[in-house]
Amino acid sequence: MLPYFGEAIRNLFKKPATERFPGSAAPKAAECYRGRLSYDPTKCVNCGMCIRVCAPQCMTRTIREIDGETQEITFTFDMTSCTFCGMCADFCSQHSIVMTDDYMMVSSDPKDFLVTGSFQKKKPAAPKFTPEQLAAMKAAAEAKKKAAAEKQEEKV
Amino acid sequence: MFQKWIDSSMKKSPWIFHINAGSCNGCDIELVSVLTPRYDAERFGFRLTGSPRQADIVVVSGPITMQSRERLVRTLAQVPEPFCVVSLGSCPRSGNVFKGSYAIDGPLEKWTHVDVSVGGCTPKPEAIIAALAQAAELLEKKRSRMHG
Amino acid sequence: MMEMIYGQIGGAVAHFPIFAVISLFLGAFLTALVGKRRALLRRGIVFVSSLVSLVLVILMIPPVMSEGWIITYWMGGWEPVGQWAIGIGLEADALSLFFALIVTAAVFTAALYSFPYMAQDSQPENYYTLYLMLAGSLLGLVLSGDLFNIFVMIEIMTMTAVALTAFRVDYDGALEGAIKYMIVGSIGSSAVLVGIAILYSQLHTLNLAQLALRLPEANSPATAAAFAFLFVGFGSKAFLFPFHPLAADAHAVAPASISMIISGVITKCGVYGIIRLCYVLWQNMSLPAVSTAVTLIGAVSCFICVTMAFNQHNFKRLLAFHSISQIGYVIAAVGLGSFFGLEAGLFHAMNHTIFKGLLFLAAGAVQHAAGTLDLDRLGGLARKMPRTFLLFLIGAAAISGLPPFNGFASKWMIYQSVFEKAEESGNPVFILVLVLCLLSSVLTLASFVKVTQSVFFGPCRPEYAELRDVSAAMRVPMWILATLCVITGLFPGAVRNILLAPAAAAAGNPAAYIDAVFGVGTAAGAHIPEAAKASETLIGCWEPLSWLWLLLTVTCAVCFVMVLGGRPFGRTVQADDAEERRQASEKLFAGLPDPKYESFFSGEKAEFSHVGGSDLFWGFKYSLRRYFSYMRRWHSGNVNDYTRYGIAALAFMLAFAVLCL
Amino acid sequence: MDFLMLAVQILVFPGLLFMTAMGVLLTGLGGKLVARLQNRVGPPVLQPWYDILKCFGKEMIVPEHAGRAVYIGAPVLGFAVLCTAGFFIPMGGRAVFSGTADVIVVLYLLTFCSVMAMAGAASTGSPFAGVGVSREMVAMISYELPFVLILLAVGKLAGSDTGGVTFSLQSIAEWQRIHGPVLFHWSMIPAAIAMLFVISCEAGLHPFDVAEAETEICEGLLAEYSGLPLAFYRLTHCVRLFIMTALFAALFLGGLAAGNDGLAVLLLVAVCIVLTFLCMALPHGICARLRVEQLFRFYWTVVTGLALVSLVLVWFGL
Repeated sequence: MLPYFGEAIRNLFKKPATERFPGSAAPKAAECYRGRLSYDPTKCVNCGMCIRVCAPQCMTRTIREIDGETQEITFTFDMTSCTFCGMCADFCSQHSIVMTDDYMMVSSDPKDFLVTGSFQKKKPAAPKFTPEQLAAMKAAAEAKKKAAAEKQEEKV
Repeated sequence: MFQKWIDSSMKKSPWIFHINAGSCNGCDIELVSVLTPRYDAERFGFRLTGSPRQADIVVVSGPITMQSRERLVRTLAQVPEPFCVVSLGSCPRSGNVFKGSYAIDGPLEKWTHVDVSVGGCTPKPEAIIAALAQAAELLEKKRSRMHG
Repeated sequence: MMEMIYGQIGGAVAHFPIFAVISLFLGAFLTALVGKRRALLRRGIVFVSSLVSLVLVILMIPPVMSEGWIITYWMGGWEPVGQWAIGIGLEADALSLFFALIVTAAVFTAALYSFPYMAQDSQPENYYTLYLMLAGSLLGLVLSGDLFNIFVMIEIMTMTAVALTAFRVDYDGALEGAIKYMIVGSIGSSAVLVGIAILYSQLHTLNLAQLALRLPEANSPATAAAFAFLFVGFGSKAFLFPFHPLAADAHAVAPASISMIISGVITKCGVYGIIRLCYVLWQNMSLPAVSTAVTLIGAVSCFICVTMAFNQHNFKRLLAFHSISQIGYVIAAVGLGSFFGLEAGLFHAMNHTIFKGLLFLAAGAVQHAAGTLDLDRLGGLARKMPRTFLLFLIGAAAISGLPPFNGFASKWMIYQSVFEKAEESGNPVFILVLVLCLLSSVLTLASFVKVTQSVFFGPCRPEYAELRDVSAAMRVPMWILATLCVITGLFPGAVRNILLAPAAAAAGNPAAYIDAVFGVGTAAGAHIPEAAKASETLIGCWEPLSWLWLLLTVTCAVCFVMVLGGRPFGRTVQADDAEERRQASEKLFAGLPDPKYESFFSGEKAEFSHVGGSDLFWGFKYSLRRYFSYMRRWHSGNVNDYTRYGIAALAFMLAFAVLCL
Repeated sequence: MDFLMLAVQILVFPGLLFMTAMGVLLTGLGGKLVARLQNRVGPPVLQPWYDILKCFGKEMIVPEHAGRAVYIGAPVLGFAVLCTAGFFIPMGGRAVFSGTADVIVVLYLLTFCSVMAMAGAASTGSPFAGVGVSREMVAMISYELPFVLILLAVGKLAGSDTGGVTFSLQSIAEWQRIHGPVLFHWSMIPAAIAMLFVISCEAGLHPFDVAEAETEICEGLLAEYSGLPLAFYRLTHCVRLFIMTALFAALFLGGLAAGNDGLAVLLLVAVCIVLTFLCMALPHGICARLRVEQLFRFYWTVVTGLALVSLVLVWFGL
């Protein structure tokens, strides 16, 4: 008879299929849902791969010299600029960036959307040889290899 | 006393007007899905209206493209006081992947004071409902501030 | 039911009918004589003559209407001898006095309007001479008691109306409209003439009272043919069903005051003729055949004209079609044959003259100010001409039958009388008539919503930016008509007792009409049926008390809003973040006005876009597109078709009369 | 003394207070039922009251093209005229006013109320409102024809023993007190069904509210309204639903609780709730909004046919 008439009447007596969200707790997201980032500064090695692959450039890195050879590196991820594509999490070799399943990113002031983390990292040891020495060593190795090659040809 | 009634009724029947400032329609579909039986925003009195004159909460989605900038500002000017602005998803706040492009003109913050913003590139309907509820609360405070 | 007093009324009142008619014709003669010199002299003559005729008619109301006198006046003192009326007599009974009141009131108001309206026209003295001739012929037609005298007045009326229609020759279509009116009008007049000739050959008299006395027993096919000719003649004067396309061409081009007279008064003389014909001379309106035919003609012309008016582009053509559909209402009510139906018909005839006159004068004011009458090119005049807009609203509300105005009272009486007739006679044609009437009342409302929306509401067109309202002198007659609209609307009971009941009683009582001429008792000899019983249906319109409460609720609601003054209930300070938004929009719309008060164009800059004229009511027009295309073909606009329809109607009526009567 | 009684009747019982409260309740209940039909929780029953109260609190922006007097006056006058129409309908026993032809008076007052809505919309000068006015008028033309036929049929049936036709709701009520409700006469069943459709179009309920279509023409008639006048329009919308359902009850289910008035009022409320479900909730839950000419064709063929059937049946005395 009328479209949906039977279904509508049946709905009348069923319990409505509405999630009573604000009343009850927010339902969990799907199981590998890409929600808000979580950044574990201890694992991060400041390789910069995440900055390279992030399309909307939502992370900013600031490096602060503390005393000569240690630096304090802070990463801030701006969630309002992120597209939640998960590239940074995939490319992070140290798995310090993980996409959690927290989707409830609602707030009035923008600071709630920033995920920050900072760690301190020793400066890498100074190189033993200066660049000139390195060049000279390389030239010597080259000459030696050439000589060996000529000897090889005389034998043949 | 009657003022208090009106303030509380502000919270109970906030009408939504949606402005699409160049969005990819991901957020628009999510916003409309909020009114479906599963999430049913209407139980809090939310109703999608067709004209800015009857809007209480203006939901803006999309990076403010050059084309839509003038229309956005004109429509916002036509909404009667008091009303809240909700930015939906990442685009209005930062321009998302389109950041720095010649075709968009700055975050929404540049054109109006954003009351509540929802993160997520297409935020989930529950997040949108939470944001709208928060905006409704703000409406009541704004209204009570307005009449002193 | 007051009884009729017979015998000659004494004193000066006996001479009032002839004085009223003569004052108008004398005015015409004087204007032609001295009118050329100064405008003030011309206007004075016109004002005085129309005022004198109005006052005389009003003075006749107490004796004729309340006391029941019938004033007869014999030209040249030629009293009737025995049962033969030799001379030409004027006979003012309640029915003709009712129509005389309509004529003189409309003539006086239109005269007042035409002073400022025709100020810039050339040769105004010609206009006023023709105008007073037209007025005199109308009054003469209504008051005369002699059939040939009625024909003479019809001739004068038609010719002066044709000349006045074409008065503004430079107006495109004026000449063409006038010629069409002359040709079809002369067909009507010649039909009346042939009818008179046949009657004279049969009964050797032309006095109405004597005809009424002799006709019932002289019932032959010839008199039936005479009835058909006369009926079609008067029907063409009232622009009834086959003659209605002519009305639109004639009214649309005439000056506003003249189209008010044509649609308001000339059509009423047609109706008066038909009432005299069917109720007094032949007394055959109570025959089922005649009453069904007349009611059907009324209903059909009512429905067709309203649908034709629906998609007109010209303001005055729309009004012209509406006046014919209202005449259809009147004829439908008159055709019922019942006393209550006649009362309803007369009441609607009076109301129609009032609100139709108001609408035509408003249309004239719009044309005077804006220069055009094309609904598609007008727009947004409400803010430029607020007073004319208010007057137009009163007229539009009255014609579409909205409660506090007179249209509602008379239309409701018509519905009740039609349904009672349907109930009593049991034939379902009257249900069809009632449905047609109710449907056309909704369509009337629809077309006036269309006119209001396309002419007055909406954004103002740039070219009418500096338009000003018409002068106060033009608005005075409109205010007179508007107050009449409201008064007759609020107190229909009073109007019924003073004017309608005596008029309907006089129409239903030919015996008194005859006795007034030939002395008491003559009618009793010839078996003239006693007056139709005045039906006792209590017309109790809805009591004034409910009006009180409607007005009370309206006033307290309006002052509730005024107290608030539109402030949203105590808002004192601007919202805090509004400042930020204002700067942002300031930055973007530096030069432009604040977009807050522009209408919402989904974000675009609000340019001029007006929904009006022919792009309204798409749903209705699309669904009935076949009906409308057929109608457009039928109303071709060339005069040969109109004459063809006229002759066909005449032939049909002849066949009907000869067969059925 | 009776003036005071009349004042109480006007302002309290069958008057403004009762009508507004019932209107708001019915619309709220309708909204809830529509939600339940669509398997969702739905707004609280007092939602229309919150909407109206909120509109009181909002700022009123009068657009520059609008005629200010008509802009503010039209909704208020529309509401006042609607309440006057309500005074003529016998709610639970007797009406506040009753003349000999108050069916026609109610018909024309409802028309006047729609005209006021259109006048208000037209005064704003916005093109959306212009289209809204045109659609509202076509809707009026479409439902006025069957509405008139239904009134004639009921008038004819109710007037059968007094030999005439009654256009007065009072005598229709008395007739029903003797012969039982009009609905129980099988010849009037088609008219009742037609009346259900007329109610939903006249009160502007979902599938037939072409004039205030928020999706197609941005709230049509109310495109430019905000603040106080909008509150009056929402109030008129609610009260109109109650008046039409009360009219149906008066026309078709008159004489049930002949005795005391208390039972009659309760019965009226129950009937109105059932009618709200039938006219507002069910169609809204099931079908989408019609186009203008579909609406017109539907009303002038199906609904008018139903009304004509019962008129013809009653005409031949069945």
